[in-house]
Amino acid sequence: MKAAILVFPGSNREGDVAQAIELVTGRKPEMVWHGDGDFAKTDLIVVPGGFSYGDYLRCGAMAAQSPVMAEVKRRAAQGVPVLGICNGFQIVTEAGLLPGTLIRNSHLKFVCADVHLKVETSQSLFTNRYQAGQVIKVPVAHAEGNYFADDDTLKRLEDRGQVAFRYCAPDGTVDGSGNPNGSIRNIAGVFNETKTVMGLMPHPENAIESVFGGTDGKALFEGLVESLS
Amino acid sequence: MKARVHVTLKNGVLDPQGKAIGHSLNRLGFAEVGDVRQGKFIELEIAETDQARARARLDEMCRKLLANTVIENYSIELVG
Amino acid sequence: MKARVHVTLKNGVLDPQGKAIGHSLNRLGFAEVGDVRQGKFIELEIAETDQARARARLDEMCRKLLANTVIENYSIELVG
Amino acid sequence: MTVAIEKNPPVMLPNEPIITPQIVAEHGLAPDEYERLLKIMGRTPTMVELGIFSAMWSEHCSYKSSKVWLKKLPTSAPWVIQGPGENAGVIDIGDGQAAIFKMESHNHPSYIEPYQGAATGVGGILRDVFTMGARPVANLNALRFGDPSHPKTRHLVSGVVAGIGGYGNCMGIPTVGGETNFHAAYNGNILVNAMTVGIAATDKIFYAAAAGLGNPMVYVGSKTGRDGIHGATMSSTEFNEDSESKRPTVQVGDPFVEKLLLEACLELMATDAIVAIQDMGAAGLTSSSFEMAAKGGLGLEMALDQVPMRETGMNPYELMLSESQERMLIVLKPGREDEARKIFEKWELDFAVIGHLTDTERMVLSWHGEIVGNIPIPPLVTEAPMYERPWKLTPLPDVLDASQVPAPTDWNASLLALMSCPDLASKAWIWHQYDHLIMGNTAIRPQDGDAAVVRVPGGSKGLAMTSDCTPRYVQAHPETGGRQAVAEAWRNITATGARPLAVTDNMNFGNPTKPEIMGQFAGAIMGMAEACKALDFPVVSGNVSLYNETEGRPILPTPTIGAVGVIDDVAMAVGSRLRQAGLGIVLIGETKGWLGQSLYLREACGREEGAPPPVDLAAERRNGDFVRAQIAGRHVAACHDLSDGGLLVALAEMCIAGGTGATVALPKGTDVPSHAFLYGEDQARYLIATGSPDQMLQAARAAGVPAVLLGYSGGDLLVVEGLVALALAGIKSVHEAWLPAYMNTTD
Ligand SMILES: Nc1ncnc2c1ncn2[C@@H]1O[C@H](COP(=O)(O)OP(=O)(O)O)[C@@H](O)[C@H]1O
Ligand SMILES: [Mg+2]
Repeated sequence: MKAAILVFPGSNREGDVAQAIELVTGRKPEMVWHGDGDFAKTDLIVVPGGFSYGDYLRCGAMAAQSPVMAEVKRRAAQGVPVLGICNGFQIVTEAGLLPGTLIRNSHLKFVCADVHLKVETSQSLFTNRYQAGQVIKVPVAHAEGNYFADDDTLKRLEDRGQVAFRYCAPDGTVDGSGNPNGSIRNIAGVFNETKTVMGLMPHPENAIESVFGGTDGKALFEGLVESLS
Repeated sequence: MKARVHVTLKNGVLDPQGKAIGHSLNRLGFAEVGDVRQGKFIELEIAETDQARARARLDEMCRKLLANTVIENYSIELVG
Repeated sequence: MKARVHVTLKNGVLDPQGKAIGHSLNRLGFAEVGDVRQGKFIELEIAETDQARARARLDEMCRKLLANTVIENYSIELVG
Repeated sequence: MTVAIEKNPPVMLPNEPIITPQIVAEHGLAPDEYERLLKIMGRTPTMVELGIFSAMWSEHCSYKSSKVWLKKLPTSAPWVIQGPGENAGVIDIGDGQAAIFKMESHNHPSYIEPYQGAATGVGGILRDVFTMGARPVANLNALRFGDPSHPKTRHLVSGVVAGIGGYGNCMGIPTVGGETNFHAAYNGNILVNAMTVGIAATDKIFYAAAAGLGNPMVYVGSKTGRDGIHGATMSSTEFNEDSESKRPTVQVGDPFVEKLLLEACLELMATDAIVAIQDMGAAGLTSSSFEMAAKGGLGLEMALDQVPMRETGMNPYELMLSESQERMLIVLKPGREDEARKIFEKWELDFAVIGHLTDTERMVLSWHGEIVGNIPIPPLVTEAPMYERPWKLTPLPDVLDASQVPAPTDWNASLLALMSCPDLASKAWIWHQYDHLIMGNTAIRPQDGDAAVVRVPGGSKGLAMTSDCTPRYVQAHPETGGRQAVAEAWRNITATGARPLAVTDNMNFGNPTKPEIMGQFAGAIMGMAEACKALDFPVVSGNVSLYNETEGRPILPTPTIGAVGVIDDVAMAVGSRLRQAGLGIVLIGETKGWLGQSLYLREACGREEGAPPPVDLAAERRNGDFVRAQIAGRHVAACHDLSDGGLLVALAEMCIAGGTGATVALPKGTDVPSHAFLYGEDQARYLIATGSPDQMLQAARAAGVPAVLLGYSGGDLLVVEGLVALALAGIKSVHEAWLPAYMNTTD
């Protein structure tokens, strides 16, 4: 699997996701600078976490307007898979590739902690190595990860199975106790209609090695390798 | 000239900051405070003398960057 | 009644947000944009009918919570 | 000293005030210091020159009260590459890699504006580390706040924590540890000490000493504004017309720009274009330019009109003294300007050639072609005031015998009260606001061990790091307190299995012109020096913050110790979480039941008295070396050093962190009263959970290390036979509830 990771001024988890992809695939992903309107053909585009443009104005807003995102939109339309993590999720929604938006955490504070996620479906490129209903543990680290969409959008998302992950308690119960940021319906990650674009706030790339917080994020990358090689 | 842009959340969109401010004010003893909404206020210097053109450009800036029209409204004011 | 509060950075205080917005607008082709400053805009519902009293209370709210007077100025507007 | 003949005396700027005694005083220069200045200059200085002397001779830049004492600290060891004197200390951690680290205070700014004060504190210490060529890999923060009931405390906690998180999180550097205390002595003067640890290749370390006649001096980063111009505020407003916008302001940090600056500097450092580099910290352009020139034994000519400016109407005085953030000064090799400029432009940062090196040993400043300042550099540095201030040592208080301290009437209640007191309650509310996981290298997270452990990128090695000080001990007896702070830091590193290597310090004290305060400083240094020597734990960097007083009331003397150690295989590091039933709980070290200055005495009895626990450095070393060897031998499942709150608190922390209970009993035959045994704060002790307790006791006996088996892990209760029986869930809930509950209330 050939992966490209976008780098914006202020990105800061690009190294984490590169390390994860390299560990799983044995292959170094290509790092693509935001100003590059074109980049080599790739099987997967990753928009990584961080504080692109300082997260000023609105998270992801300025990065979404960069030349490289125009190219990402073109490729996404052709079906090239796009994975947006954390700030990447914010950028991808600002760019209109995913529905909804991410607003300030309901408690207004930055939160870095392990959370539990319920996998909503295994029917996607990104989640095929998980089982539907499986509970995994991965960290979050954000101040603006509170997923919000209007009722119509939510209904569409739910009807079409576009919710990828929900925050839950360790036993899988989806309720307020496991929700770290106030996300509506505990939504932690969503797909586009064709499930070729996925965005999520948690960091599977920081759950790859047992000494450093567990391995529950590994299957996401393994699933991608399986689908895309 | 100078322009002022207000960006506010649309009705029905959750406003965690506004809610928290309202809450805090109530707890600080400002019981008279009801609903609170927080928006942004952006002041820009613009090298443009034509009012109509300035307004059109600002409108474009708002749609492209300053506001997220999925959840936000904006209004433009030209000064001086 | 309704009140509107504007909170803006004092002169001379660095405004990283404003700077980044200005930069971005320039990059997006809005070359006419010069200095940009970002502030907050807060709308409050207040259960108070007396204008003077409302203003005094709002002033207190600003000093206590809404503005950081070390680096920010505020202005109060009463509507309706 | 002879005054060199000045070829180019500076001109006065229009509206520049005449220097009066009042203006001199406003610049914080004592009359005799001004005399010294006149002698060096051989004439009356211009305003910008006065400002420069004032900044360079300030306590902060000159260390004039502390220097004589700091010299007493040991600073060398075979693994020390660079001791104090550079931007940060550098130690060799093997495999061609170096750890670069330092701690710095931002106390006063954080009290005025907690968010920005703390944020820019983090920004400053990060620059100190990456200016030497290191990529920062971890941050720590040591915080002291006033009494929780003081009306300002909550606001300060909230702003400081948000500011530290706001800056570090955006930079993408994990904040992995720290400490947080509350005491009324900090009501009017909080302490915010920030530490950064970075990694560099040993052959790619950058220093500040300028070299090469004619080489260009380059300014990079953010533009200069009127941020944080202090001291001379009043007088400076007089020499410019629009006074409203001239008001000196709080420094505001822009972590986004700092992130770009970090990447741009590291990119430039990967080439060989840099001769010297120095960040602009306190006293901005003044201290950075003087330090670079002085260290290189050269002169410097700078055209101040070339400095990138954020505001209109700025003058040379403001440019030299501004403390705008996110700026660096670089001496480039000749002809490399374009290459460097390209890199900084790519990162959308300012880049300007503002001067060049000369052989005059003078700092010549020009403004639109006219000379406005001309200062001989060596005397400004070597003739800087240096004080041997009178000092009076704090006498050792009487030892408080356990018999003078009542035992708890309700043991369960006493433990719950301690576990939920402000100093011992969980600080999770704080560190959850810090990204402690970014970079994917955090092996031991906050609260999971005595020190944080972070993998060194590119291998399996780990760095252990911690910050420690027990100010109430230092207050009671500075020598003991200084010794203890170093010993606890060493112990905390040891408890993870790592080898403690070196120390950075942050000396926070009151007004040094008072002999008692100077005595505290002297005493703490003597204690630290002794401990550092005995433990082979040199000091490689540090920072001094004096005058921490409000209305004559000083803070508790707080020599914060930041320490770094190394472990060869990060997977071998152990934490303090008790996660398994059936493990033996072994107490290492001797327990005499020392209750003087203990938290039990303060929290349960409302008394702050007695001598602090003595520190036996030979025992520290022996016990610590034993513990480290046991960890290396894979005999240790969990380990926790005993400090605040003593044995019972440490055990409770291990249990609730790991979710496993324990049942223990006091050793048979001990003549130490139960409350002194369980709550005493004797030093050089550890609790270890091990699957092979008998073997460990045997090994301890052979090594001459006191060790005793107290009981076993298991169940979901914490039981001390005959005294305590508590559900872990109950301890955990009070331990975790205090800080969030406190932060969620309003007065
Ligand atoms: N301000 C802070 N920032 C980050 N971590 C903190 C902070 N304050 C406390 N902690 C963490 O909480 C835990 C308990 O702190 P402390 O009681 O000082 O530990 P110890 O007694 O082992 O030195 C440690 O892991 C420490 O790193
Ligand atoms: Mg400690």
